[in-house]
Amino acid sequence: MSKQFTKLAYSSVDDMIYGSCPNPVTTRNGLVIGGGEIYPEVNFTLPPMHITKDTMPEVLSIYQEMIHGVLKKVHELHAPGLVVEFETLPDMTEHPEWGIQIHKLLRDTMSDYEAKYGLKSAIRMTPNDIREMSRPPIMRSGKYWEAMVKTFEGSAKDGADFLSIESTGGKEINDEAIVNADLRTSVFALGCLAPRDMAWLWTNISDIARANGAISGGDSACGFANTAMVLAEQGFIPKVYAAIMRTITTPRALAAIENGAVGPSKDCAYENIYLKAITGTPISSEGKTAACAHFSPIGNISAAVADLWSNESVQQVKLLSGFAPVVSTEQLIYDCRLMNVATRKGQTKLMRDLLVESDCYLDPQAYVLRPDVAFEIGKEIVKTQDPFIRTLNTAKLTLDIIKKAVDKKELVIEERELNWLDILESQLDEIPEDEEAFIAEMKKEVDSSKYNPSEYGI
Amino acid sequence: MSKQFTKLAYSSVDDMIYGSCPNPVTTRNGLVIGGGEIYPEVNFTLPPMHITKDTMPEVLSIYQEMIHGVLKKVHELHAPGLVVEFETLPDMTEHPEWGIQIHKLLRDTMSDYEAKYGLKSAIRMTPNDIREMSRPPIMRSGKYWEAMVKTFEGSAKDGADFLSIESTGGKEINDEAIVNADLRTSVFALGCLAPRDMAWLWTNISDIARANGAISGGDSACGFANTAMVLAEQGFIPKVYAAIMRTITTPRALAAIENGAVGPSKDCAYENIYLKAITGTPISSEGKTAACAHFSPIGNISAAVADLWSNESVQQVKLLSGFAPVVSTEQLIYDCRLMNVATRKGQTKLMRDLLVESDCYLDPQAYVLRPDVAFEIGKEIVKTQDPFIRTLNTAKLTLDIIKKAVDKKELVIEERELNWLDILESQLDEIPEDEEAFIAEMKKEVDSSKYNPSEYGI
Amino acid sequence: MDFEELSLAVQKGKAKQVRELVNQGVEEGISIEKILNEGLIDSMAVVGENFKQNKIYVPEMLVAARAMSAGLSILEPLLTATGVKPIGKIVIGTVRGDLHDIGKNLVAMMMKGMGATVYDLGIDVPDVAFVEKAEEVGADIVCISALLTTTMPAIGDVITEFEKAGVRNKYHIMVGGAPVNQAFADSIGANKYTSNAADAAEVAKAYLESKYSN
Amino acid sequence: MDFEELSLAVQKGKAKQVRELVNQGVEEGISIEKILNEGLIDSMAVVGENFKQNKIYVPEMLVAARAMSAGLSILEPLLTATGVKPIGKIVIGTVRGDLHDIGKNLVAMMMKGMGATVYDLGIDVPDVAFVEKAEEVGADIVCISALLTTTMPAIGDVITEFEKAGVRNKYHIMVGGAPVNQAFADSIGANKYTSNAADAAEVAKAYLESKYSN
Ligand code: B12
Ligand code: B12
Ligand code: SF4
Ligand code: SF4
Ligand SMILES: [Zn+2]
Ligand SMILES: [Zn+2]
Ligand SMILES: [Zn+2]
Repeated sequence: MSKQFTKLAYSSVDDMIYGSCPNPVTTRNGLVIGGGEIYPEVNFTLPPMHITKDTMPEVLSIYQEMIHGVLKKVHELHAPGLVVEFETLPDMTEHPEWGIQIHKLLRDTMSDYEAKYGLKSAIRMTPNDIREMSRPPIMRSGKYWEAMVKTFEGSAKDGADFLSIESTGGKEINDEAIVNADLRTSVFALGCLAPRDMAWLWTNISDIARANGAISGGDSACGFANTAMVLAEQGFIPKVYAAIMRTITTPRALAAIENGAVGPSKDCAYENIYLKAITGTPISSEGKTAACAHFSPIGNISAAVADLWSNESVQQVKLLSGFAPVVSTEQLIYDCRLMNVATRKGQTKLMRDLLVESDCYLDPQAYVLRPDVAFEIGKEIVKTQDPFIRTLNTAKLTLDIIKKAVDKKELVIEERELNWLDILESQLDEIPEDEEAFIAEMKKEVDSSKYNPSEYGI
Repeated sequence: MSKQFTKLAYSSVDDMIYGSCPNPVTTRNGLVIGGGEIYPEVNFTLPPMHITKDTMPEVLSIYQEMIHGVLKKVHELHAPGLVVEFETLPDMTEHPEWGIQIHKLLRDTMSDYEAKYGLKSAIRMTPNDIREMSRPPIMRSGKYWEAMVKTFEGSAKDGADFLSIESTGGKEINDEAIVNADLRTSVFALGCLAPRDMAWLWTNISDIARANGAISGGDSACGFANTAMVLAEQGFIPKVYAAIMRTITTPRALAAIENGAVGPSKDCAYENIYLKAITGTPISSEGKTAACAHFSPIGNISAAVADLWSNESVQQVKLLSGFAPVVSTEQLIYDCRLMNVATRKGQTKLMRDLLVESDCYLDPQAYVLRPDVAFEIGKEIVKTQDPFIRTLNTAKLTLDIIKKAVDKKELVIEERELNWLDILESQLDEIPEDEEAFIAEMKKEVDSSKYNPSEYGI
Repeated sequence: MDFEELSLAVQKGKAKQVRELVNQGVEEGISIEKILNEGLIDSMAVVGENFKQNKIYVPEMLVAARAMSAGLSILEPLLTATGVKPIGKIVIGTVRGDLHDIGKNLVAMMMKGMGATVYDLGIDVPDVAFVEKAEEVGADIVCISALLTTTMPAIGDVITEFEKAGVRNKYHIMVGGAPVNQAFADSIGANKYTSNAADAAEVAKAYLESKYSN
Repeated sequence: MDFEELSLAVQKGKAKQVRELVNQGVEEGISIEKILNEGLIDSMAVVGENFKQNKIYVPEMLVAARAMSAGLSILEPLLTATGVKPIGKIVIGTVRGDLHDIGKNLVAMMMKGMGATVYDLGIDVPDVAFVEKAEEVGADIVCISALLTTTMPAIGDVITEFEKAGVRNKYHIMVGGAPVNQAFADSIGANKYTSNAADAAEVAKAYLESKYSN
């Protein structure tokens, strides 16, 4: 562990705003993330198609079309900066040469636009975590991990600015927990397994970044907390469970920063707000303008302290005006413009608070993203360095915060949610405060064909 | 002419804000447009398909799917109100029974949701103007006009709240003018032909509304000014020409309000800002969140004084999260939430000004939408009641405003635009200040196979 | 045995009580079919309805499903013995290259809830494995799920495997998953598409009923 | 005659001057083909290039096109007399039910600019009219435009008309308009799709050149 966090990065919650942070990150070409302005982060993906050797020329031509469309729009609308995220699809990571080739195409085109029009942009390279293609997942070796390393290295050599991933350590047992709203298993996955994997993983990614001139970006617990959010949105599981899932991904997320990542953290990681409060790194976020990728109850509040503002992902399909990635780009640019103008007029804090007020009373998942709540949770987390205790205490505190808000009638939740406040509380009460004891219990409870404890060193 | 406007509806530009206006409009079920809050206006259309007798069941089921998706989202996100626009496609107006049937499906479903969840919504019925299907168009009689009347009447009887149209009088000669950036012909189309058609048309629509309990909504010069904007966006014609096209549609637009319309005026009519300044009626608008339908340089400023906020139109196609109309709905709701929260915090004026500042210095088409510019233009317009003189003077004033802004370096325009400031000025200088003389000149100049002067009473 | 009690026990997910009540019913000589249909399946239908009406969540439904299974495990040997057929056999899986299974699992669960025997092939299933399993168990319905736009085309490939094997018409093929829509389903010649698990179960039930009604 | 002067006159849209220079060239005995290709068409190509590079707007291009036409009208009778063929014949129109023509007109204009003879059927064109005109004039290329998602399928219907008439393979069919994309173009069996008028003209030129190169 290279860093430890024992206190928050801010002394006052008023200072935590969008577009700037205590530890901004600067790319090779001088784009500063978290240095005062919020920039769009655009992500795009293929329309329905197979990816094979034979279709690779078509794949490349679609990516070419997409990046040109996006950069042209950015230029036309005079946006001051841009981050493009390239998140690979599984086939592209399994065949590292494909992912690397697509990354190079994007990176080079971006450089061309910079040379021609002075358009400053940076690329985030996000190979997907294919370690789970083995079942149970093999986390620290094997062909999948090797392919991932190749992808990271190859793209970093070609000039990738930020290396990122949405890593999945612990997810193999959390998937089933989610549909059962089984907080006990989620605490095991997020408090015991995930931080161990993250520490190992981010030490490796940071080494690769250092060796190749790239920046060690950040992770996202999307496969945990966003999956829960999507299921809650469809009415499948309680929102209060999804809200707790959000906050308890933070100790896991911290492991990246503790082991070399410096940001910007990933867009879909709404736990970023706690991360920013604790570490002061720049973060990416997404909300209403990512509705093309997933609906959410946090469309505005998610922008409140963001340093990059993303659309998450959209396919190359034609809308009435043009292709969807260009549509997203235009929308993100205007969102950022409004926020940056507020900053120029000295109104960042006010704009932040309006974004917060917009959503925070309507859904527990929004409520826990309030900056003051983030501070409260952050303070709890930095009290100890033990990820498991951090996770457990965060869960308890979050439940408490939600209950109080409901009692105060500040937060309205559905009838059928109320019941779950008690169910979740008793789930938490049954977890011992000693990690070793808990691990021992869970090793007995969890289906051992689903995961491999030794891959986590437990 | 039932009304005359000789002064602005506001004494101070500070009072002209979004979400409220001097003359709000209330629907049967008590939804107030312009009464303090801004609401989303959602519009959606078919994916690629033929509309025939045989496909009508499929058409209906797609509309059903769309309206359910939209209303479900509105309910989930606790939006306080909603307007749905149903803009017919040509086949549906040619066969009024189809348009009426679809409208009824939408209207009834909306009523169901109101009964079930208390979700207050209103529908805007916008038959498209098919009079131009005859070439040259027959404006005041014939089968096309009769089909339009049937559509208006039939849907009003079924409970349509607002009747609207994007009427096309004068467009038949303006289409060619646009690609030639021929301001002289545009002044003829918008100053001489269009207002005559509008006066006649809106007298008729307002009569139908009155007779059937509907509200006479408003028009849009979309076929003129938005066509110009889209062509300018593609780099085909100068933006300064498109900016002037915008302002000079106002006298035409006024003809609707002078002859019975009370608002809300149509979303894509960016001239609405001048209309609101002059008449105090509520208006709809669209910007960044309508990027799915057309790109624009006015993504935020267009919201500055809007009473409804629209997505213009989007097809029923699947994005990663769900169907595109639902995506639009979510985005609009969050946009409106933010603006309404600002209002609740007493910050409407500040938010308005941030929206304005966001865009106004980057494009002449945005610059002319500044509220202070709207006031200046509005004041010029109300000096006379003659639509032609209004149009000509507005053109001159707009050119002047843009030139001054460029001189002050407040507004940056492309190199190749500069030249056009002079070309357009000399075009205007050659227009006589006497309508009769001008009409006589233009009757000689304009290809008489393109339009029918007698349909305009000239 | 009190059918209402049994229904409540299923709904509340009380597996132990369900087991007891089913045993009691069998001993009392109530027909196996009646216990199955009016006892277990109808109770689960109530649960499904409550879920559709947003009264409960999936976890509650899963608990109920487990309770129902507990009862079913008592009936199954007896059903075979008395020659009563299950309402139908369903093979389900997520296509090759795709690891998403939450949606597929819900579909499987709902199908079990309506009384079908479900063979779940899991995720990342090779095209031909669908054919092999369907042939092996003599399935009625094959359900194919895909969540990625890049794996969606594999649904078509699975159907092609059925054609190649000359057994396409033996099976009712249902397809689904977030990126799938009716147009795509039509284009690959699937029999049915539904956008959610509840509808999927309903549609499957209707199909099985009409198939076995004569 | 000075070719550079002619080029500038075309570029600046000076129709009168273009006419004078072309006449002068003809009198001086410069070959008709050379005046056409190196004089008019190449000048228009410069205009097209300036447009592509965002140096000028469509109105400037239209003025140039009109100037070029003025010159062309002098050459045309001579071309026919000397047996020089125009570079190709193109039929263009907007499909039935669709009144959008701005994009189609630009395509037509650019095609004229590269020296083709263009037959513009206008808007709201019945399916069969495309076939009739193409057959009548012996076209090389047929260009079909549609701007509405509801009229886009009519492009396919037009192609079907060509098939029905048994003349599909005689023509290179190009399609376009905002809702059209490559996938749709492929699905209806069009020969080419391009997303804008400049590319359309380039692609058409390349096709005609390869067609007549032997
Ligand atoms: C959860 C999730 C994951 C989890 C999956 C966990 C699991 N065990 O399933 C994890 C984290 C592993 C994951 C990984 C990836 N994912 Co994912 N994931 C999601 C997410 C957030 C939710 C999916 C879900 O479970 N929904 C809830 C269920 C209940 O809904 P459902 O699956 O649609 O099922 C319902 C219906 O469709 C229907 N149904 C389903 N199957 C069937 C079958 C039949 C026969 C019928 C009739 C009906 C039916 O009934 C169900 C219940 O009503 C979606 C986002 C979204 N908004 O959907 C992205 C999403 C599907 N994932 C996406 C991506 C890109 C990925 C990754 C490639 C990411 C990456 N770069 O690494 C990997 C791919 C791994 C792989 N090889 O498959 C993208 C797909 C984009 C694209 N181009 O297609 C999505 C859309 C996210 C996004 N917005 O970008 N993902
Ligand atoms: C201008 C316009 C109009 C004008 C048309 C004027 C005219 N004379 O053409 C008017 C006002 C009449 C009009 C009417 C309608 N319109 Co209209 N219109 C537009 C608008 C704003 C711009 C179109 C345009 O001219 N673009 C500029 C040109 C240069 O681009 P282009 O046409 O795409 O052409 C380029 C390429 O596509 C290509 N190309 C074009 N054709 C071809 C052919 C070939 C062979 C090739 C290779 C290339 C090619 O080259 C061109 C140049 O680069 C679009 C919005 C938009 N963003 O596109 C809506 C739009 C097309 N219209 C729309 C609608 C709905 C209508 C109406 C139905 C509205 C109504 N409800 O009444 C009516 C329909 C009337 C009818 N029956 O056709 C919708 C279509 C939605 C849908 N479901 O399909 C759009 C997308 C607007 C929107 N966002 O909702 N419209
Ligand atoms: S759930 Fe969303 S963010 Fe997470 S891995 Fe899947 S697509 Fe990526
Ligand atoms: S140009 Fe836009 S707003 Fe105008 S008629 Fe066409 S679609 Fe409607
Ligand atoms: Zn993500
Ligand atoms: Zn993302
Ligand atoms: Zn509109």
